[in-house]
Amino acid sequence: MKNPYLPIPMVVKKASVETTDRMLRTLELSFLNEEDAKAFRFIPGQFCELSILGKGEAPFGIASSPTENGSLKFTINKAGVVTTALHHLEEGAEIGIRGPLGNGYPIDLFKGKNILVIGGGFAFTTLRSLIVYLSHPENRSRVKDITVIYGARMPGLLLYKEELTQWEKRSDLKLVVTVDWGDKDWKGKVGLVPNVLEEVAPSSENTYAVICGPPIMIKFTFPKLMTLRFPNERIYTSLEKRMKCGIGKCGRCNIGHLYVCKDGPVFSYAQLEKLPKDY
Amino acid sequence: MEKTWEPKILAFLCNWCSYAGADLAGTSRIQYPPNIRVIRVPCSGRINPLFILKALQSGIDGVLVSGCHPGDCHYISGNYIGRRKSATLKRFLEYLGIEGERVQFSWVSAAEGGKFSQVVGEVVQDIKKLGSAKRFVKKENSRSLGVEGQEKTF
Amino acid sequence: MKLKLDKKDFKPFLQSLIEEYDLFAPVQLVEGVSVFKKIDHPDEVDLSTPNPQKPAKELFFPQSETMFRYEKAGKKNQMTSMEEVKRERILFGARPCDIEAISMLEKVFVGEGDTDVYFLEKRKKTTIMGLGCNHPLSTCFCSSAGGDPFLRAGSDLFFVDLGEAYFVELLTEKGMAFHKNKFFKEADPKDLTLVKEFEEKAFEKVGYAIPVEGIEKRLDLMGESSFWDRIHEKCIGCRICTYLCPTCHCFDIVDEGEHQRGQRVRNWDSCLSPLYSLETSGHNPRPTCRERTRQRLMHKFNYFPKNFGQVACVGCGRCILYCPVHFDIRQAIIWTSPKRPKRFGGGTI
Amino acid sequence: MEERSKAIQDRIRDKAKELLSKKAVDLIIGFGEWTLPLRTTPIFIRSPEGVDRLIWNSFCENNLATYLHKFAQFKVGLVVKGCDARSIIALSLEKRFKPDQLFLIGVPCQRMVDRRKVKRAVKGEILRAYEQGDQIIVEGEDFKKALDRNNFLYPSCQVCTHRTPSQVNALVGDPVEESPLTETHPEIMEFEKESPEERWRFFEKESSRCIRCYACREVCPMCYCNECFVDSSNPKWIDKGPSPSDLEFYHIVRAYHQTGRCSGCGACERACPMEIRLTYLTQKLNLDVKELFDFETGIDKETLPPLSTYEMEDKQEFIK
Repeated sequence: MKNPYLPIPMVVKKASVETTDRMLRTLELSFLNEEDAKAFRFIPGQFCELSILGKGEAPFGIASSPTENGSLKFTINKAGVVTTALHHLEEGAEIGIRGPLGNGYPIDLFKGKNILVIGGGFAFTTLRSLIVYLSHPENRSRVKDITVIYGARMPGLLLYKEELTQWEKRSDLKLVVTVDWGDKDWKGKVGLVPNVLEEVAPSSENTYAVICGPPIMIKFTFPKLMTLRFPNERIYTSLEKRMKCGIGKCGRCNIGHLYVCKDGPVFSYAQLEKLPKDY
Repeated sequence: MEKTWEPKILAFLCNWCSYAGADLAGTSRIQYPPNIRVIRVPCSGRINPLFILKALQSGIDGVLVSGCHPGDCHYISGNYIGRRKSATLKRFLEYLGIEGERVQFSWVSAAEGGKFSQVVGEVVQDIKKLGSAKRFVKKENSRSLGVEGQEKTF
Repeated sequence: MKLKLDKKDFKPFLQSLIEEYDLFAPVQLVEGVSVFKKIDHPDEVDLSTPNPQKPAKELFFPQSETMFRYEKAGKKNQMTSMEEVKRERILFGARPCDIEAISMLEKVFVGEGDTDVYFLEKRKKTTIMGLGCNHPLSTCFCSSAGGDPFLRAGSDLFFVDLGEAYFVELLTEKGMAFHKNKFFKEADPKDLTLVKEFEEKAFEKVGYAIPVEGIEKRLDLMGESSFWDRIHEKCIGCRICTYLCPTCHCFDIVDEGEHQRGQRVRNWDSCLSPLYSLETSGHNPRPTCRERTRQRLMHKFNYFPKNFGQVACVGCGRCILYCPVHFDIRQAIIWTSPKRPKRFGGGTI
Repeated sequence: MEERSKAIQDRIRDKAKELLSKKAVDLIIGFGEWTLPLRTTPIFIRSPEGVDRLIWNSFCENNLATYLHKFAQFKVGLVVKGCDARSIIALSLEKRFKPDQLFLIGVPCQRMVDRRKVKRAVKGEILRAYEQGDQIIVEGEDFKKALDRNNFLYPSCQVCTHRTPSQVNALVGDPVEESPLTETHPEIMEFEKESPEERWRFFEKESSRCIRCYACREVCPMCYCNECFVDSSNPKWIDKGPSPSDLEFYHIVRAYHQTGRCSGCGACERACPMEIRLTYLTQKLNLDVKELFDFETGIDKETLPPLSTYEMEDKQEFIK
């Protein structure tokens, strides 16, 4: 019988610092065993438990898209014991991984719809997965317009800068990048995500909104989506809670009777409305 | 050839006096037993009893805390505060049944290379008399296996 | 199949079990404190006290258990899973409340989603010999919580203390394996009457006073009720009620040991601890005792029923007996109900 | 005894009523009757009408000072025994609250009855218990027994010499004679005479029962660290497995951290579901502090706790 607590081995293929404050680092991992690679099937929005033996485990959203074969990417914010250890990993180091866990974004519902992606700060990771997945030639025709609004506090704190430049050039994807405070080299938008959303004012018709960011951003963005007449059941978000097992056994990540690890982390606002505000 | 047991002793030395004293012992080529491992701390008052307990739990056979002589503390009163902590901790450990000699204290100034060597010698002798630490030491794999490889419950 | 075991044969019977199995039964550690422990000699077994402090869940979900050991050789990690139970085990002397709780844990660990191999392995390799509860305490309310002092469900064999002998019932396939046990004799009708008598007496004593029924629906409407503002006041946030609860099953996963070798273990955890839900960012979705107490009660009486169709409380009364500030879960249940029964219990002081 | 308790109870209620009526406090924390015999429970009264729920008897075993951390943002009226008042003085020395935030209703304590000892004295479950003179009457399904209360006191209460709370805002009841019932700490004296091996074995045996519920920590008014050393992940001081050494570590440090801060109320031991003898650790530390620094916790509002101060002349014969 498969032991769901036993990590499978992966290797750090590439490690790169994302932001100027050096607090965010992206690890690109590749599978050590062929069969693990084959068995690993996921959709954007799912997450994994990364484990460093001797330090522990922590959950991270998968930042790469299923269309990027052979490897997985995670962007990690240095905060506690495990994340610090992950920051110290060198290329070639072995790491344990459990997953994919959670439900992921409701890709099937997105068929034939416009997609509005709103991201803030380093919560952009699983949104990157979603954008890369949807804009992949194989999938692009499955959805209509894709609009991405992405904000960070400062230009230096934006994730995936190279990709952002590439996306900007694409005609089949509308990207609006904004920062709270620009610097002298910054030529893009300056402004908070909710205000930029108001400015861009995408139509809510036939559109799903996926929003992910710090609580304060969500708090102010959500009312704007309401004024844009997005119904609750078409707004999705990905929640974070302290997790351990990742499979709905250990108890701590529940919101009401649902577990963020097993029944989430992606929830619609229609769902969240019915649950206690325990997050 | 059978190796004789040598105690492992952890020494917390205050930066301003005892550490310099140990240094002096070294530069003056005064010999002292090689059983001690030194950790330099800013002041003997900095020693959190947790440090001592953690050392003992980790299998250290003895702990030496050494600071400036009364009145000489770089921070005026750190060693006085340390003295009270030492006195109570030592008594408490003895009361519990952990040999009091495993935790020792000394005043060694920066000029007392000779005294440092003598203190270390005495501590090593005391600990040798006691033998290796048994009580309170965490066994390497303390998740002891019960019958047939089954883990013992609490 | 209905059998009996004479008291004079009791110890030899236990001895015969010890020879073939790992036998776990209540053992007194000091006067008044007992736990389920592995037995080396029949004399250790102590059935004189009511439920041991720690419930029998410990056998299947230990307070601390190694999930796997790891060792690093160069860059490679070697991991060895530790779920295997080498010797068949017997749990003897657990009361129906503890046994019912084990079935609840089974729903969580095995029933849905991924299978918890550590729990399953222990469950599969354990034969449960339940013991009828002749003398429920005044704090017991198993009948109100959906069980009863003589509930057979979950037991493979069921024992009832008849004074001179134990009445023994073989209930499952695992239980039937004992039907040729040399210490068991055919039970006579007189014994059956006696069992009935004991049952009736116990049923009457436990009663149905606590309005557990319908609590899930009542709590649905109480998510933000002022009820929670007061009920937590005396709680000091220790973990006694959750650790001693036979149905509580939260755990924490941590690594022990060094870089080179060590083990990943899981330890019991408690929703009453602030650290339980504290996120690395410093945000705590359940920042005060109010939210944590609500989580404990809501999980038992609302969330768990939603997921598994029954309340996560078996009415064993441990949380009432051992709470240092005398929090009474029965009273909490009563307060949710509009039909408040008159005062219960003998607390005249 | 019960007449005395009754009189005290009335005065507690009167005082509480007065304080709540003139809104001098936001709430009164006292003892109330609850569901089990031989026990009381902490109650929180916010209106003058509720004061009749306040009671006083020989089972008011909790140290309510521990709630000051939880109710730090309120003006609290607190019912305290001698030991509880000492905890409060110790806490005020550590500047845990503003002096005007508290109103202490002090009760000269009659020494509390050990419910576990009482339970052990009878066979069968006690369903009803009450006091009658110097006796505790316990009743079960088929028994009724009178017990001499003085034989059933908590060990920490037997040796108590500060039963009358000092420096309280109101004393309800006449001061009591301050002499210990038994020779000072007979158990500890006895224990000290044993060999180190015996002492260690006893400590090992006691701490091995620990289930890490941390009730001893949570009930203690002096245990209020934002992050307890056991919960710290960096540095990680101890593992939370069943290693005996880790359990011993916890109990050594928990007790030692009380050096010069423990009022000897015994709440830790009363809270322990596994009945670990915890006061034999803290009481020893209290004796040591008395002997070495002539200090008793919570007697004097001015004297700093011994480990945060020093004397030039402190003993140092143990230092090389």
